[in-house]
Amino acid sequence: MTARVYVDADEAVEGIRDGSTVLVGGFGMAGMPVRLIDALIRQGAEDLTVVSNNAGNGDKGLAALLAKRRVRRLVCSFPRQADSYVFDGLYRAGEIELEVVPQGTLAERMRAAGAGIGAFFCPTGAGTMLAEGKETRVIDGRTHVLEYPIKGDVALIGAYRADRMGNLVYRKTARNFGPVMATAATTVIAQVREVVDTGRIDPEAVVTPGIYVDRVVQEADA
Amino acid sequence: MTARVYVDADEAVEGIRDGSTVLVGGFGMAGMPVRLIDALIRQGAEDLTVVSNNAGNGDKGLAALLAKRRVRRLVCSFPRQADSYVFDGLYRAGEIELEVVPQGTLAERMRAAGAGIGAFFCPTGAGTMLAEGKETRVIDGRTHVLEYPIKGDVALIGAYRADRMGNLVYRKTARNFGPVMATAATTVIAQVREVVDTGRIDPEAVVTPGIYVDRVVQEADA
Amino acid sequence: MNPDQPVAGARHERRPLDGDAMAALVARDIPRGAFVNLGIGRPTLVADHLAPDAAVVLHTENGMLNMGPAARGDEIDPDLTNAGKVPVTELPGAAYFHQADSFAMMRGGHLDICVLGAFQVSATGDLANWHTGASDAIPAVGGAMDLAVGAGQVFVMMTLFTKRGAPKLVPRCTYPLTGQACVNRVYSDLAVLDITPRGVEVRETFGIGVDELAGRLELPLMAAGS
Amino acid sequence: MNPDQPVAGARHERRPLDGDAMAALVARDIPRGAFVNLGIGRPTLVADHLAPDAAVVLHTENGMLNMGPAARGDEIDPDLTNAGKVPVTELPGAAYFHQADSFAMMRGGHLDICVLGAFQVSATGDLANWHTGASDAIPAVGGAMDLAVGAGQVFVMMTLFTKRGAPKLVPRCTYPLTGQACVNRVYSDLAVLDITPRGVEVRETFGIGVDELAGRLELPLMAAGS
Repeated sequence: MTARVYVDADEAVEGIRDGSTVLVGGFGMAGMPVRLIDALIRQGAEDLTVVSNNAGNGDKGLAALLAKRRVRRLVCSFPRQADSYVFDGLYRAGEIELEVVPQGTLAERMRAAGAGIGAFFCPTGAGTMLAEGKETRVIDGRTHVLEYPIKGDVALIGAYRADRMGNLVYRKTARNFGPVMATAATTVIAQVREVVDTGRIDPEAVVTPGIYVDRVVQEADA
Repeated sequence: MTARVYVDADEAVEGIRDGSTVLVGGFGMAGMPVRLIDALIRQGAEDLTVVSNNAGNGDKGLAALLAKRRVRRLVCSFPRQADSYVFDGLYRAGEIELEVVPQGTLAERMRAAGAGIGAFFCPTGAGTMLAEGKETRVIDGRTHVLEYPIKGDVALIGAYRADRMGNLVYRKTARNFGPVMATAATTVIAQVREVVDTGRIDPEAVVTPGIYVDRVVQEADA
Repeated sequence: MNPDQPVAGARHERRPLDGDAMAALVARDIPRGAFVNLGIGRPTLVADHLAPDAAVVLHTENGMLNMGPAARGDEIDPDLTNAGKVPVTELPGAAYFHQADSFAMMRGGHLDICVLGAFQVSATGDLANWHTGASDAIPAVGGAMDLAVGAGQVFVMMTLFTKRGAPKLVPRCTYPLTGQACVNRVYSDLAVLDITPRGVEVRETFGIGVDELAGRLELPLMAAGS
Repeated sequence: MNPDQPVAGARHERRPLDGDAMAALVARDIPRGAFVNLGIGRPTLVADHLAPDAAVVLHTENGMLNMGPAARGDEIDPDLTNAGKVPVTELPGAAYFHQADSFAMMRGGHLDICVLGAFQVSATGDLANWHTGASDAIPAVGGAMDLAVGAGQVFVMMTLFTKRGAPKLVPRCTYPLTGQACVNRVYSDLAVLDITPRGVEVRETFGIGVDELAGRLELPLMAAGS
C-alpha cells in the first residue's frame, strides 16, 4: 500500500512490538532518525534487537534508546567509538548482547532480505573470528563465507525529502544505510526534513521508491 | 583509472579480443548502444559470447552483430520477439548457442560479478527446466537455486549524459541494464547522448559513478 | 475489496466473458493503493479498468514504478516503454531504477499482485506460461519466473480451455513450468477460481454451472466459502 | 609511478620517518587517476600529500566518491562526513551512494588501493587491525575486512615496532585477523616493504640497514629486485 504521511511521530511508530527487530539508519549521527527513536522510547517497546552501523553516539538517538535498556541485542559493525559510552557501559556490565558484522556484509545481508536472496557466498571475513562457525566454500580459488539475510520487523530511517507517495531522496553521506534498510523491513518509517507534493521529486533521482516506505513523518514540526 | 572521453567510436572499442564475453545494454532498443555495436562490427572481434536481455531487434544494433556471425553464444532472458528474425534464423539453423536466464537472475548474476559475491541462492526458477543441473537448497522452507556471477570482459552500454570523469545518468526506462553491466565488466564503454563538464551532474543523482566507466563516446558526432 | 475475502457464494453470470470483461474483474479485485505488475499481453488490459482514484501503482520490470497509460502521438518516447516494449507514459510520483533493483523489488516480495497470462495452471498452483516445450520453439522467459516467485499474489488471466477444447486448468502441467505452487487465483472466461491449500474453489462462474465446469475440467471444484 | 615496480635498489635514509613523511611516501606511490580509500587514523594523512593534478579520487565507505579535504568553518555539514565521522567536503564530479552499493564497489575490486593502519602484518600478508583480542576490549570492525578483501592493493601504514619494541611485522599474527594474505605493501617508519609470494622485500629503509632490520624483526628480508 502507498505510504502515509503522519504529523505526529508518536502515531508514526505505533504498533512496534516487544521483541521486534528494528533496523536503525545512520552512520554516526548522519542519517540517524532521532525524532523516530525518541518516539519509540515513548512508545515503550522493549526486548528489541537493533541492527545499526554503530552503537550510539553521545546521549541522543540510538544511545538514548540503549540507555533506557530497551535493547537486548545489538547487531552492528562499529560499536566502539569515542562517544559510545552508553553502549560501552552496558556491554562491559554484560547487559547487552553484541553481534559484530563487517560493514559491507551488514549492508549486503539487509539487501538480501529486501531482494529475496536466500543466502550468499561472501569473501569478507573468511579466515577471521567473525566467520567462525559459518559455512564456507572455495569459489574460484577464494574462500567465501555463507551469509544469511537480516530482515527487520521495522526500519527507522532518516531521509532528506519525501513526496506524498513516500518516494525518498537523501542528502550527501547521510544516505548511508537508509535505502538498504528501507527494502529489508516489514514496516518502514522514514523521518524526513521536508514533505513535498507528489511530482516534485525528479523520477530519475528517486533513491528509495515509495513502494518501500509505509510511514513518513517530518523531522521537526513545520 | 578515471574514464577517458573519445571522439571516435572506433577508438573507443579498440582492443576487444576474439572470444570475449561482451555485456550489451538495452531492453529492446531502449538503452542499446548502437554506435558502439556498429564500431565493434567494424573492429572485427568474433567468437563472442554476448550477454543481453534480448536477442536483437530488427536489423540494427545487436541484430546487426548477430547477422555478421560474430556471436557464438548468447546469454539472455527474452530472445523471441516479433522482430527478432535475425536471431530466430541463426538459432533454427543451429548457428548460435543460447542460454536462457530469468531476467532478474540475469541482472543479479551480473550484480554479483560487480559486487564481489561468489554465488547466491535464488528462489527464481526452482523446479523449472532452467534450474536443471543446478545445485539447490531449501532455505526457510523454500527451494533456492545456487547461481554464479556473470562477468564480462567488456560492457557496451547506452546512457544519457556523462561528465568527463565518467559519471553517468540515464533517461527513463533506457536505464535498464546499463548500471548493472557497468559494474560487471573489466572494460566498460559507454555511449552517451552528451558529455558535460565535470561538476555539471548532481552528485545525488549520479546513477553510475565514474569508477565503473573506462571509455565514453557520444552517440552522434557533435 | 480485499482479494482474500471471497464474495458471498459463487455468482453465476449468463455467458462467458471476453478479455475485456475478465480484465474488469481483475481490476475490481485490486485493492486501493496496491503495487501491481501487469504481464505482457492480455493482462495489460487491466490498466484500462483501474479507476484513477484507486491509486494503484503499476510496476514495469524494465525499471519503473507509477507507469501511466500507453503513449500516443507526441507522447511517444523511445526511452520510455513497458515490458512489452510498447511506449508508455509517466505519472506523477514515478521512479526509475535499474534491472537489479527492479527485480530485487519483485523477488523480495514488495509487489502486492502480479497478473500473468498462462498456457496452463495446475490445481496446486503450478504455472506454465513461458515455453510450449515444442522442439522448434525458441524459449523466452523474461521476468515471468521472477514474478511467479516474487509477487505477493499471482493472478492468472486465461481462457479456461484451448481453442481445441483442452482444459488449461489441469491436475498437473504438461508444459514446462514457470513456477511451482505460485498461482493464487485464475480469472478466466468461464469462472474465477481460487487455488487454495484445500483445492480449487469457484468464486464466480459465467454461463456454466459449477458441476458442469468440474466435469469439463475433470477436476474437483468447491464453491468458495463452502 | 607504478607501485608494482620497485624503485631501483633499496634506498637508505638517515633516520626513521614520522607519520607525515610516511604519508608522503604513500602519496608518491599512488598512480595518477587511481581510486583510493584511506582508512581511519594515520592513513587519512595521505590526502594532504596528494598533488591536485594527480587526479586521485578518494572513496569513503560511508557512501561517496571524490571526497574533498576536511571541512572548516562554514563548510561543516553534519550530512557530509568521512568514515571517521569527520566533516569533509565534496569535489566536482562527486557521487553519493548507499551502503550496499558502496561495499559492492569495494568488495567487487573496483578500488585500486586502500591504505590501512595495522596492529600486525604477517610475512604472508595477513592483516590484524580490528581487535586487540583483549577480553575487555569492545571489538569494532567497520569496513576493515571488506577493504582487506576488496581493494586491488592493500597498503599498510604503521610503525614497525610497538612502543615496547615488539615487532609488528611478524611470522604469524597473534592478534585476531582482519584478512588473510591481503597486504601488498607496508609503509613504516623504518622501511617500505613489499609482501610478495617470494617473501618480504625491502624497497627502502630509513635510519637502519637491511641486515639490522632483519635481525630486529627476526624475519628473513630480501632487497627489492634481488
